[in-house]
Amino acid sequence: MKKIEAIFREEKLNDVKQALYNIGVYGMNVVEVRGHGRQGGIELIGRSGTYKVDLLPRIQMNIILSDHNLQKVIDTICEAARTGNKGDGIIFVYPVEDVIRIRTGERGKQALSYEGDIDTRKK
Amino acid sequence: MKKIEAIFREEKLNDVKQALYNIGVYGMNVVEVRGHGRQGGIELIGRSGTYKVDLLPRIQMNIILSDHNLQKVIDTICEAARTGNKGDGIIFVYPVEDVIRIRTGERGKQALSYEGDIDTRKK
Amino acid sequence: MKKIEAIFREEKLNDVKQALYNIGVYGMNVVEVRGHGRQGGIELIGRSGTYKVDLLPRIQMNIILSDHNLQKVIDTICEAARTGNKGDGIIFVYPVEDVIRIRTGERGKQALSYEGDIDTRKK
Amino acid sequence: MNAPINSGDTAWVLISTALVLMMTPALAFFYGGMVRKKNILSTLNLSFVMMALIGVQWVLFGYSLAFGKSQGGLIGGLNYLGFANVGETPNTDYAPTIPHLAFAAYQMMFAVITPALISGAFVERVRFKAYVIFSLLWATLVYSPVAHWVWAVGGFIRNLGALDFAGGTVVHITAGLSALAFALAIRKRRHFGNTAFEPHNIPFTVLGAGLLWAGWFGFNGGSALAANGLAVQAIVNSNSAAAAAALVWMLIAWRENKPSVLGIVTGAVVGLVAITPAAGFVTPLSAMAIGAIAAPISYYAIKLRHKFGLDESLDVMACHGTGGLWGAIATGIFASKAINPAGADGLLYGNGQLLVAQILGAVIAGAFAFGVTFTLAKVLQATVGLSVDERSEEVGLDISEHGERAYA
Amino acid sequence: MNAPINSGDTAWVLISTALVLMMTPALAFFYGGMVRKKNILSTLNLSFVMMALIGVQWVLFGYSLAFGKSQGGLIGGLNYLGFANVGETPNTDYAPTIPHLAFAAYQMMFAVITPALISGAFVERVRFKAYVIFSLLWATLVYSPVAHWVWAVGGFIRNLGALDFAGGTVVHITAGLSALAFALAIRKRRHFGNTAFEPHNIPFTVLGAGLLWAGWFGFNGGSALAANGLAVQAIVNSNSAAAAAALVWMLIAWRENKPSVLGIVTGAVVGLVAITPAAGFVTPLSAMAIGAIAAPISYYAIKLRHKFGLDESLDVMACHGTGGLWGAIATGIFASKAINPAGADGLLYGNGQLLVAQILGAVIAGAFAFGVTFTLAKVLQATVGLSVDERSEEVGLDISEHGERAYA
Amino acid sequence: MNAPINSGDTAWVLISTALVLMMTPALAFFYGGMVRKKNILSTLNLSFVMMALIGVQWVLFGYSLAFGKSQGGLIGGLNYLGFANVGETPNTDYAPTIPHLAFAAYQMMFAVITPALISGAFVERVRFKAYVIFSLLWATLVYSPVAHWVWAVGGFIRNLGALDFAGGTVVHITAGLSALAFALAIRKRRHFGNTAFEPHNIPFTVLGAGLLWAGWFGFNGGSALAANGLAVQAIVNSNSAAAAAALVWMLIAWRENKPSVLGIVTGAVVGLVAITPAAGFVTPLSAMAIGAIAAPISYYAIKLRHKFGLDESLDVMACHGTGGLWGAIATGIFASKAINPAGADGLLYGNGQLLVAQILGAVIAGAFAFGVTFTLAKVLQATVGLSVDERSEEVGLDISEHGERAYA
Ligand SMILES: Nc1ncnc2c1ncn2[C@@H]1O[C@H](COP(=O)(O)OP(=O)(O)O)[C@@H](O)[C@H]1O
Ligand SMILES: Nc1ncnc2c1ncn2[C@@H]1O[C@H](COP(=O)(O)OP(=O)(O)O)[C@@H](O)[C@H]1O
Ligand SMILES: Nc1ncnc2c1ncn2[C@@H]1O[C@H](COP(=O)(O)OP(=O)(O)O)[C@@H](O)[C@H]1O
Repeated sequence: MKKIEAIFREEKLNDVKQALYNIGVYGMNVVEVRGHGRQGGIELIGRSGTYKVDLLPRIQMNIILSDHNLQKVIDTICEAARTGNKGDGIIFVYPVEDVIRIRTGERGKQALSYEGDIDTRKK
Repeated sequence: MKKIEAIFREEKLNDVKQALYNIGVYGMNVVEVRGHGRQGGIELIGRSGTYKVDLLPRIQMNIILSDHNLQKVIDTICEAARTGNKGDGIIFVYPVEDVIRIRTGERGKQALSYEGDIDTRKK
Repeated sequence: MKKIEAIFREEKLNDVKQALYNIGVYGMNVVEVRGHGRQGGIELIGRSGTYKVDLLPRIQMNIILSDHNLQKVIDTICEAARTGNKGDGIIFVYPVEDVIRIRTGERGKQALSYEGDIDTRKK
Repeated sequence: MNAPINSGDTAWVLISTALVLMMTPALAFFYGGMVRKKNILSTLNLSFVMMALIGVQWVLFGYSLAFGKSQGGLIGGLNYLGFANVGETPNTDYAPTIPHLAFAAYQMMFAVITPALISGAFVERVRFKAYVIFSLLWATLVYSPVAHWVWAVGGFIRNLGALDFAGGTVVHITAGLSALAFALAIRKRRHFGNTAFEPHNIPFTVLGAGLLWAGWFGFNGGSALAANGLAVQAIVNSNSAAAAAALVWMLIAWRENKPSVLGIVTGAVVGLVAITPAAGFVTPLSAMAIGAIAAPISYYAIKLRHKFGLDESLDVMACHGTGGLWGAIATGIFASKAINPAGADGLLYGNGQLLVAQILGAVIAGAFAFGVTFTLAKVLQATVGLSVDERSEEVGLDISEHGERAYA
Repeated sequence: MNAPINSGDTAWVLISTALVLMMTPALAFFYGGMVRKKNILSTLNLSFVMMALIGVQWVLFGYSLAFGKSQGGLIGGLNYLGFANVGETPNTDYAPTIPHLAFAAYQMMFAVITPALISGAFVERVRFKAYVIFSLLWATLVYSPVAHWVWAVGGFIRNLGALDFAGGTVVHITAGLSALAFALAIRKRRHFGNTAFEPHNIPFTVLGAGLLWAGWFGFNGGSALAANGLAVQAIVNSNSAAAAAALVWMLIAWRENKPSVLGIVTGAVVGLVAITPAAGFVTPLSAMAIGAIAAPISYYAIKLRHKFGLDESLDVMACHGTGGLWGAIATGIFASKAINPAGADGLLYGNGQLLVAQILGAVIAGAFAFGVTFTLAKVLQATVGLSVDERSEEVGLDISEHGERAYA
Repeated sequence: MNAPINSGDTAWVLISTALVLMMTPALAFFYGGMVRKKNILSTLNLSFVMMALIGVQWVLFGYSLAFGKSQGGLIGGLNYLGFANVGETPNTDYAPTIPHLAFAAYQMMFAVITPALISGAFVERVRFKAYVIFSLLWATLVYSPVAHWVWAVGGFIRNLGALDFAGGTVVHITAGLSALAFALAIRKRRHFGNTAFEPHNIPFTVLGAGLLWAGWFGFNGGSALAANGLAVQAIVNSNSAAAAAALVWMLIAWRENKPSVLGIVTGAVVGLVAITPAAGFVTPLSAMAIGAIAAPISYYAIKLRHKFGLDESLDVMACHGTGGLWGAIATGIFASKAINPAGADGLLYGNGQLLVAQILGAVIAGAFAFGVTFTLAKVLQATVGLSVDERSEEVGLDISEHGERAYA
């Protein structure tokens, strides 16, 4: 099992979420972060004149998933989140050792299955 | 050392935190996330009629701890966070390579000890 | 590649960020968390008298970086974030399996390079 | 010989002017709470900037077009351009006991808030430039004429015998119908219909509603143009209608599901809208009935709008348009000469003619506002463009139109 | 022969009516800032909905029960049901220079805010349905009678010679004691005592306090029912007491620790509460003394409440109850006929009788409010249920009672 | 023989008093929105606490020093200490138709808001203790004297023939120059110049601006001290200047880049500042010109301040100082006896003398305020300390000075 941490533009949240639902990925959570990368910052307008801000709002989406779905999900996110301008963001992949459903006590891959999800569909 | 990422209902924060203190787990941090899983979403009431929201507020609690405390902490969280309804949440376990206390420079397990904590109590 | 998760005092964000820019570390993102550790909590003042809060605001800064920069970044953060009082925070290090730039599709170390960054400078 | 100025009446009209002025920022928050975080400044500004834009327009020529010497009942003359001849002496046609300037200033606040009301139709995607041009033209081509028709001596709707105490037709019907027209002309928001647009700060909406309620005492009470019994009537009626409408809205929602706070405060505003034309002509119990009936009308009008898949985003038509129409009709039913001898009796008091005049006036004003607005919107769409591009919309208007972030 | 209507007095009472109306949303924010995020809409609504509920109740029968023809000094008759006979002619018993309707409308705003004040006792867990029923009954069974006793011609507490300029007893003592009674009847919030309930938005509380302070000029100043010297006295006294109380509160807190902003604004409100009954009877320097003394009383009353482990959540008793009681007593001490010949001299001016009447009036009203409220609460507990279940409480009342989230 | 009290005038001055009181919390939010989250309560309080502190100071001696019997044109005597001799009878020197106490209360609100205005210069680092001492001394050593010079019978600037209708010099110039002086004395905020200090809640600033605009109708309109034509003039002029300034500010910003909402609302406030001294002396069209010219002056003054690297944090000098200076000069240019016979003609009407008096008055008041403030600040720096230590600043003043967090 892997964890995907995808960091992308706030305004892409709807598009990315929808693209993931479309391929049957339902388990996810998101948090608002502020980040800095190749895009240095942006100019905002004040009372008079501008000022520069270097930490920009981004969405971090976390998805824990089975190894075999990894590439497809990465591709899907990249496609949905890309604008082509600096600041589109970045995806990190981490190893996951275990998963436990609080409600059911399911563990491992079993815990990562959702009704009508990507794995069900394949069948 | 492991990292636990427990995602559960906002309203359970107090209960989970208290349960962890009770067994001597003091190091933790929490962040508010919005998630989607087996629980599809909820209906909210607008001016007139309802609308559906599919990202629901959850607490993500992060605990870095020694391997031997892992199971006990997972069990404690599961018990305190469970309501039995869809949406109770999920726990992820990750490997941790190192820990450094900023103030003291302690590293590794040493850095994860707290006064009166679960390990002290065992003795 | 590694992930650094540094948790420190809110008010140190500017100092830490600046210290990292100074050594050529540009890729990062931050999120506001609330944490509990050796520092038990703080007293706040209410209408009349005080009350105790045990989850304190902290910044969590996430940096994904190449292994060879790990120690330097840890040292830089420790120095910039330390006040010497309880509650200074803690740094966690995790393994990272992969990195993908959404915009360019770059992967791995390549994806972690920034104009004028720590690695360019070394040369 | 000049009529003498009455200090009590003047004090009342001045403070009413301040109250109605305050309604524009109040509206800004009422609307602003309902949009997404990335559009809050833009939405606040769509209201706020009207205080600037119409604040200038009204003095320069807006007032003259509305209340200048009537040109055949259709439009005011140019005799008050730049507030020329608008001085400390009363204008006995409208307010014989206060300075003419006080009347003009009080009326200004109505001209300011009306285009702001319309802005609810197209928040979160409108191009700011198009909005500035639109509202300037709208104030000139719709507001001033309709105000003339309904309120000015010689105005042709006034001459029909139609009553509009405080702007049910002039303000709310024109705003509602224009909102509808604009919404039909502008594209929907991205993801409209698929994704819920959750209000980002309902307390702001409650704050706005609270201030609107208080401000409405100036809106309706001040329309008596004197601190007299009629002003008191108008205030009591306004409060009664608001209270009844909020209660009924709450009960409808409760029966269906749960009573949302957003619904309760919307109900109050709808009640205030509906009583506006009638405020100085009916009894408190009639006012309660008017408010109580307004609630389901707007409640189901919102549902209908959703059904049609129309992105008239903050339901200006459902709240102000239908609320105003019902108010116009209700005035034709409940008005009583016992309350205001300068008014007329309604259907309930045996006179059906008023109702006919009310409907006629409302329909003419509404149709005119709809037509001009739709035309204006289409022309602007073809020229400067009505809405921002989709990427700017996704980023949010605060950043894309104003270069700002509301919260840090 | 009718007394003539004075336009200045009418203007003043009308604007005071608007100011006091605005105090209810102001209170909503004052309270709302102090609760947790998940209960903000619920808390705002507990105040806001009173504008709707009592806005209807007062017109239908509340006013008549309070100010109708006295039935043996205990309750008003039914002669003003539905505002019948409440018209543009003055009611010379109460306000000889303004329309009777203006007096009735002004009084309405007091009836609206009083049950809203009580809501601070049980926020974050009360069942909305129980609250609606409770407040309707409370307004009818407690507010109207006590208003009658204290203010109506023939009212038995008034006949005792007790003074209450603007509602120290009628509003604040009844609200405070009822809050205490309700808190004793309803269960505590989960985790109360173990976990801190941090205020989620103190700026909202500051906003509320700021608007309350301004609104209080209408509350106390308007109680002169004319734009005269007495109104000015009341305003100056109100401001002086608020200022002194806020300052003293700040100093106490500073000596103990640090001066919290929440404390400073609370001090201001407590000063305004304490001066309410005395506002039209004392000098500005006496007003300062009254405010200055009110601060420590409430400050330590809050501490005491914590000590007792009582979850009277927003300290209505400590702020309004004890503030009101002290105000009643202070009126008995500091009142001076030199300021208001229609009043009486207090202890300081050599007359001990007033103090006795003041205490008697306060105790009777407080005990009555306490008793009826406790009974009502217990009956509601046994029937519809006073509080939501614990799970709903943890989820938050915004979601569980209204199906809404305040912020997105 | 006493002049009779006019109820309409009294009502107007009382409600203006409430409006100006409300401006202090409005200012709190105007400023509070622009600071960082960790300093919001501190910033709100810097304004709010003036209602407490100066509310007491003014009654005890502030008013007497300002409007007591003139001691050689320099300062008022002690005849009004503790509001002695300030009663219900009019003070015919200033306001012959309202109770003297109403005049004193109305004036109080100006004394309250002026030090609050200054606080914008040193938010986010000032030591609260130093601020309390400073503002008490400032009110006594700067505000009361300057108010005396400009407004009191016998005041030496008044005797120069300088006009200041509603406080352009007394309030805005003194506040602006004092802000400048204080900013030169106190250290900058940490990271100033390197890091952007993003406003944390611009909607709060918009809310503040909206309430300030409405409140200014009391500020300028109330300064007529009667509900007459002059009050109306002042209100129309205020609105016209605010509207024009906001529009022009928007256009300048738009040409440069994008029109920020923060800029638009700042423009409105600057327009209101600039018209303040002239409000009762000029025509609406002149008022528009005054506002329109004020916008670029302040706009570029802010840029200049940034260039100098001066941490006068919220631009009190650029907005109130230069706005006030321009207003004083503009009064010397645009004033017309046709509008106010009690005034004088300005340059445009062929009289150059007024302009000289205006400049003289402004310069004297400004220099005095600057000098005293700088001295006070330096003395406080050497004794209690002007600013908190850097660690406390980084933690934020809410926690370090008040032990609170605004949001949870
Ligand atoms: N090395 C990194 N560690 C952590 N987060 C990063 C890193 N690099 C980039 N990010 C995150 O990704 C976001 C976008 O990165 P950026 O380099 O600006 O995009 P792009 O690759 O399109 O130029 C940043 O704002 C930050 O949140
Ligand atoms: N695969 C996943 N990756 C990341 N977060 C997840 C995943 N699955 C669930 N979550 C998180 O857990 C929360 C609860 O999950 P859900 O499936 O609704 O609970 P339950 O198992 O009780 O039905 C979600 O809202 C989301 O935040
Ligand atoms: N075991 C842990 N797991 C997760 N987060 C932790 C852990 N220990 C500490 N933290 C985080 O670090 C912050 C500072 O820790 P604390 O122990 O108070 O600092 P110090 O080491 O200076 O005493 C905490 O508020 C919390 O956010």
